[in-house]
Amino acid sequence: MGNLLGLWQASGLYQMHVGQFVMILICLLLLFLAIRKGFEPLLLVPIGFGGILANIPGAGLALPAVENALAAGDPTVLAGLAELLGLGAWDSAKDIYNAYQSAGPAAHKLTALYAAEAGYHNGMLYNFYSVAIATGAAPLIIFMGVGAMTDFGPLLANPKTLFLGAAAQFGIFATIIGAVFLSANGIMDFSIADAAAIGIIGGADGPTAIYVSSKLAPDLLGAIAVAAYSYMALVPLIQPPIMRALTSEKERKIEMTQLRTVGRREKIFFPMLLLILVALVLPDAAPLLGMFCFGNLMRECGVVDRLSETTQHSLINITTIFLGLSVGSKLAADKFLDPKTMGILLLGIVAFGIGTAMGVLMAKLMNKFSKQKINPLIGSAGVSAVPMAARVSNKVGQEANPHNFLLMHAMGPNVAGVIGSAVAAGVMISMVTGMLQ
Amino acid sequence: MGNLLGLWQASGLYQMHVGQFVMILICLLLLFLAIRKGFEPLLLVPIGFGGILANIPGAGLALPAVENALAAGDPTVLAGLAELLGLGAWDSAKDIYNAYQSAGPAAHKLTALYAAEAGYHNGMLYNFYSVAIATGAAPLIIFMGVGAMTDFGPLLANPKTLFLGAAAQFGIFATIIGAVFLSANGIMDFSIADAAAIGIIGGADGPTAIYVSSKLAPDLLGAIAVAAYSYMALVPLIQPPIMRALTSEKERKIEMTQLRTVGRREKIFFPMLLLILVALVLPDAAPLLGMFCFGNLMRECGVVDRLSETTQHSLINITTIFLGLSVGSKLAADKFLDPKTMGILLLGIVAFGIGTAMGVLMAKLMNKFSKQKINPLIGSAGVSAVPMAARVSNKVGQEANPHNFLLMHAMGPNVAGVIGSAVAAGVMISMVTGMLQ
Amino acid sequence: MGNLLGLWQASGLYQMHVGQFVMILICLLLLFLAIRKGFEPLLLVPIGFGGILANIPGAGLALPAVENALAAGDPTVLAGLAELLGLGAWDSAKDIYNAYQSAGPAAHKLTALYAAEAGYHNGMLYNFYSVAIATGAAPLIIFMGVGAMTDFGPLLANPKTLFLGAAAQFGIFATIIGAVFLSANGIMDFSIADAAAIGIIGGADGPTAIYVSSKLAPDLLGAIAVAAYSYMALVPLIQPPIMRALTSEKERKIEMTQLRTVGRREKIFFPMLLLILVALVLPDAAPLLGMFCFGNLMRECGVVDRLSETTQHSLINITTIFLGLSVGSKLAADKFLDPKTMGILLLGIVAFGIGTAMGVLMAKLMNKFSKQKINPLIGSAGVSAVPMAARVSNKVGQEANPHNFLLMHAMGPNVAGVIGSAVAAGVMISMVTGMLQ
Amino acid sequence: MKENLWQQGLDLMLYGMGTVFVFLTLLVICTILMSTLLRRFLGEEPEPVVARVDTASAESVSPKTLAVIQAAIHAHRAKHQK
Amino acid sequence: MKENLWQQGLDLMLYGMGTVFVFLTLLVICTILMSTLLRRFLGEEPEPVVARVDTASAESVSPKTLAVIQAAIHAHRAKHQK
Amino acid sequence: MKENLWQQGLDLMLYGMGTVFVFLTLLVICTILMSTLLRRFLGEEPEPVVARVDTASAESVSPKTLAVIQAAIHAHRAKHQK
Ligand code: NA
Ligand code: NA
Ligand code: NA
Repeated sequence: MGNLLGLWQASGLYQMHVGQFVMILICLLLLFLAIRKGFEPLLLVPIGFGGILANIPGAGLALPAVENALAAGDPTVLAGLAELLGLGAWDSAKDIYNAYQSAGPAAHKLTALYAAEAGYHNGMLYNFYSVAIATGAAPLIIFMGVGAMTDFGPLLANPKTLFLGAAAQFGIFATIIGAVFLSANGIMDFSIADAAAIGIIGGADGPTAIYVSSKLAPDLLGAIAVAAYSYMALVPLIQPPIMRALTSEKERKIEMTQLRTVGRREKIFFPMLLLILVALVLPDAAPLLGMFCFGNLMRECGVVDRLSETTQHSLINITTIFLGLSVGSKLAADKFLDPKTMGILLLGIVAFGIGTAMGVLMAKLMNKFSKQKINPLIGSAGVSAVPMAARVSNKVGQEANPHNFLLMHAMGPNVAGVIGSAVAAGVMISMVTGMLQ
Repeated sequence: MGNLLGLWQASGLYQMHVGQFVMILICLLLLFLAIRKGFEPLLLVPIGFGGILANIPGAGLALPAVENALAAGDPTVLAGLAELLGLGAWDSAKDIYNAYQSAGPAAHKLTALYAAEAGYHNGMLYNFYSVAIATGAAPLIIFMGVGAMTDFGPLLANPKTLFLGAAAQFGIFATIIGAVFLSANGIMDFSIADAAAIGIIGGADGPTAIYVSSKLAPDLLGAIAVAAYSYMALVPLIQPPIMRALTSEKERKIEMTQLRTVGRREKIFFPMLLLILVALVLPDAAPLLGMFCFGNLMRECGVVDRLSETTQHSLINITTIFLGLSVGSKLAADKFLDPKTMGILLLGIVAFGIGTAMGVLMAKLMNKFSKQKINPLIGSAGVSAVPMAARVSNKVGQEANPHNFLLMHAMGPNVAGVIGSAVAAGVMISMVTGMLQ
Repeated sequence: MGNLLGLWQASGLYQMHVGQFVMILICLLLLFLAIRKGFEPLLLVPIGFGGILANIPGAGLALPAVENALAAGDPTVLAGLAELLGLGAWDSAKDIYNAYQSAGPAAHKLTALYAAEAGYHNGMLYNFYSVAIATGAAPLIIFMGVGAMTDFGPLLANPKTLFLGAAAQFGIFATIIGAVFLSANGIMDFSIADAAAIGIIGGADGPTAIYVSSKLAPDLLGAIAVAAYSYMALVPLIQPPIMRALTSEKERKIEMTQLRTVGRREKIFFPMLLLILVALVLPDAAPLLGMFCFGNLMRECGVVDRLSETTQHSLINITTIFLGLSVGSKLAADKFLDPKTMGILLLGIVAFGIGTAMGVLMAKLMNKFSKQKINPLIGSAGVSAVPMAARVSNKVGQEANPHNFLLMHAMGPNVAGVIGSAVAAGVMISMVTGMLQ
Repeated sequence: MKENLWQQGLDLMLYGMGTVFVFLTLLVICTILMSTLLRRFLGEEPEPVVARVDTASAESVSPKTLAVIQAAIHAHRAKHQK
Repeated sequence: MKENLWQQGLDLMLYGMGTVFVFLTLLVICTILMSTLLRRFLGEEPEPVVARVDTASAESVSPKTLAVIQAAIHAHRAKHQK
Repeated sequence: MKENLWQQGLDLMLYGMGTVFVFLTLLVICTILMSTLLRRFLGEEPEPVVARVDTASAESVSPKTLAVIQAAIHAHRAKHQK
């Protein structure tokens, strides 16, 4: 009888909190959007699935051993953990949980050892997160893969489009101010690190967003990644109205001359040049841009095709699977179902909008000073969201002028946007770390 | 001269124990069976080779740094380790070894640091084991790959065959009772955790068996994995006599109507449904079945084919190599050459037999209550051993009736058996962990 | 204003040391050689790129958290580290650095925890190095891949060529004496471990060289790997003059009879035989030769083609990328720009020369005792440098006699050289470890 | 202790086997329900498998393979037309 | 504290956006310089892309694929000649 | 200390080179023995390599590749027959 009761008490239905139920529904929605609507499925399928796993009641897949011990609630173990965290033995599990959250690496190590001694284990997704994201490895490897898949030809044919990629990053920084505003007015409670991590959604670049939030605001990582990928998928809905509002019919009709062909040597030298510039000017962006340039050099140099091939296929695919599941581990109810998430989603879409607008406006500004006119519609591609944003530029362009083929022209600012947000990420991590110390 | 003597004393011949010699012969036999007889070569080639490596005298490839230090026998180091393990400095290496084996994670960490300080290292296979199996990662990744390779079509076309997969799991639980019997009568010395781990051999599913025994009885893992894979390879010998004994000629001749085609949507919804059921009813099975469903969803959803492709090829192959070598590390003589291994091999084959019988009998029982008759020969496929057991059903069926094509019908219970043993694994890990605490 | 100054002080130009600048130039040279001149590009592209990353001023990508904390120079943190390392709080960062370098694993663990507590992180490349090389995993996996790519057919058709592979390893040991000579005369300051690690360059085998130096002289790993791969690329320049000088025109014209075809069974048994011999005679070579034989068995046994395929492609490519970047992390200026590097480069080329010469001379010696004459030009292939050295033998042979096809004949000593240097590596690691304890 | 082991073993068997059956029975019911609902409300899918395979193969055959095949076809045609 | 947050946010925006623009401006200058120098001193490359693709495809199609294709061609020819 | 280094170096050379030679000599002997025994007791293998390649290629060419090739052949035949 005791066993039957035990089984029922061990069942998910008995243990489920409302939050977990809601999160499972949200994750099912993500899977629906990914599978039926094609919302960035390569990431959102693993993220959504990981999110469901993270919210299975009683399984603790996304929790470290210490939190699993707290959930089990054995009084002796609780007392032991409380002591290690400098609390009294009579403190509640909630207090111990809070103390654990705010403790440093040393206390984490000690309590983890104690929990292991008591027979508790890290959940599977927690382990994946520790290896893939907490070390920074997975986003960097993805970035290397993206580098190996990127053709800088259009950018090299028209380097001025880098300015469009720069301007569109204003979405990032405007969003930081937005987060500060919400916080200063007591609507939300974002720290400066939170604000910076939220801002990076405006970079419209998944691995960059995950990398930055894993460094600055790991608790918000789930919401930030979901926002970033969802809005990237929504680019065809978000951008066109803004693009049309800011341009005249005549501007949208501007035809651009065909791009010159770019030699192989230029393509080999470019990642080296970018790396050297990073080394000289901006060491803080070295991990992201370094891996990006490395991937691109493998692609272009022509002598390591087998490495480049593997980077673009097996390696990036394997990493994507574990990155996605690990991000999913941050969709646990107690972290995601927070008013902050609403703020993040709201600020994220504002960031996309502002980035789009600034890209278009910068293109119009450049047209004031340059003889060779550029179609301002390619400015919106500066937010990144490769290659979706470039396709949107092309589509809106063809609506105005069916003979207008903007796709290749828009690829320039599109990849420039990747560089731009990686630069922004480097600056922000460095500045925020400095502010916190 | 001292050096020549040293070289001779460093040679394998000088250091070899009889046990190591015997284990090397056993591993060569495994390799022979795998290569010449086709016994599950994908696993048994790495396992057999890893087993030889683990038994190379003096190399300590399968040992942690502490055991390598014990084997080296430096008195100062021994004394230091003894002190850390709470023994007196005059205790023998054997005593220290035993104390180390029964010590908890904290003592392991401390002694490992001490051994590292003294210049000893973990063996290569020990490192592989720590990363691949002790974390649970490799079996789970393999399970994800198996999910990505599984077509649930036949099961969806005839869901009742799930009952066959359920019945065949009785082999698992009957074996537990068998192990308890041996232990209660003093013939062997199995704990309840050992018994559960041995029982899982009856699940006829390699990664599940490895996962369960890594959690419940790591010392028996080598024998359990070898038994599981060997008997899976022997399914064409083990099953037919039992199948024939339990069925009449008439029953074996039953022809089954062709399966209906199963739509893509059903195939997408099924892994989700299974996952939700696991979440609601059986959180303990979440790691295994979660990864299985994730793999299957990637396969069926149609929007992440590149991830599914990699999961089915590079990722599962890489994982298989390291899983196999890691299992091999548990074939070290002192662990494998134990009376328990004989018990495990004996109980394992009993488990296969009982599982087969129960599957067939369940099919006969279902025929009593259902108008649409099923050929009881497909019941034996419920043990798993995908796809061998289904092929055996087909072959025995064709012997009785050459027009009988049971293969697709047998695939239903076959994959049901995988789900069934994963469920059993979840229940057992949870219950046994509860019993031990 | 303070922020602008901060940004300038954070820039690479402000922080760059001359050494880092020089190292970046050297790495650019390596990339040039790899890309334009085809110098072992699969390794030298990642190594060169990793080297640039390691020398980006202020980024600390190749440094552990403790060294990053030292570089930051916060007085409180310095005092804390000094105390943990047994120094006074007033010791300089330089003193603390030196104490850290010479401290053992326990002190490293403690200080790492302290640095993490203070908010410092390991650099990306440092993490790659820890996982890929410090554990020994990456070179061993590469060796497994090389095994899976090696055809022992030519060696089996003419086993005597193993002697050529043995003789060419004299380059290794002569170089050790060279290093001892430089050290004994005060020209350099090499320990016996350094000397052994430098000697292994003469093995002309990249993963073996990296494996040995990671065990015996991690600080020299960068220079040793660069030397090994560069000289392997230079084999077509280094070897021919030596080969011509030591052979007469008549000897170079010797035609060799076509090799007999080697059956599949012999190819399956050979890796097993080699493994058994290693187990009985030379346990110290077990990791390297074990993985090599495992790869080769997977290739030849014919029943695990999918594992062999993955080993030869995805797995070895992924490992190569991280191995290369990790080696690059050892090209940090303070380790590479050392008089020792000059010594290593000098000794390395001597090692190649002596190995070449001994291979040729051994072939001539064998001709004195054997009826079936061998062309001494294939002796030079005994240094390894697969398949470059075998091609050089063929080319020099055809210069003397256009009807002379030595390629397949030279493949025998070529792969024998791989086995020979792995044996030498095993002996040296074991002996040197014994000498140091 | 020995009785304890028997007790534990029997517990494992009863509750374990019970859970397996209950879970798979639930799964049978839910699966039939799911299939019925899907087929009733969303209609039949005409030959979904074939459509799927086509997409997949078109997608995952690399341009290089296609190029080689085309080259082979051309080469063959050229030879053939001689 | 709140003023502090405003201050930090504005700092981030100004110096962050500034760095992005300065860095990308530098990159534009250096890229144009690089392209000019490369084209002036090393000359134009005639159709480098095409050449590249050929090498790549020839390199990475496995002998097995080629064998299968040849087999297919042979089979086809055999059938065709009947 | 310096004499010690010389001693260590010479030791390494003598015992190291010795081991390499002894080991490879053993390997030569065992290999010849193995080949002889295999060929005597198990007989010659007729053209084992060719057989091997066939199996391998048949095994590892994916159904998709085959499908594409067949499609190509069909397409070619269709064109050709016009
Ligand atoms: Na961006
Ligand atoms: Na099963
Ligand atoms: Na060698």
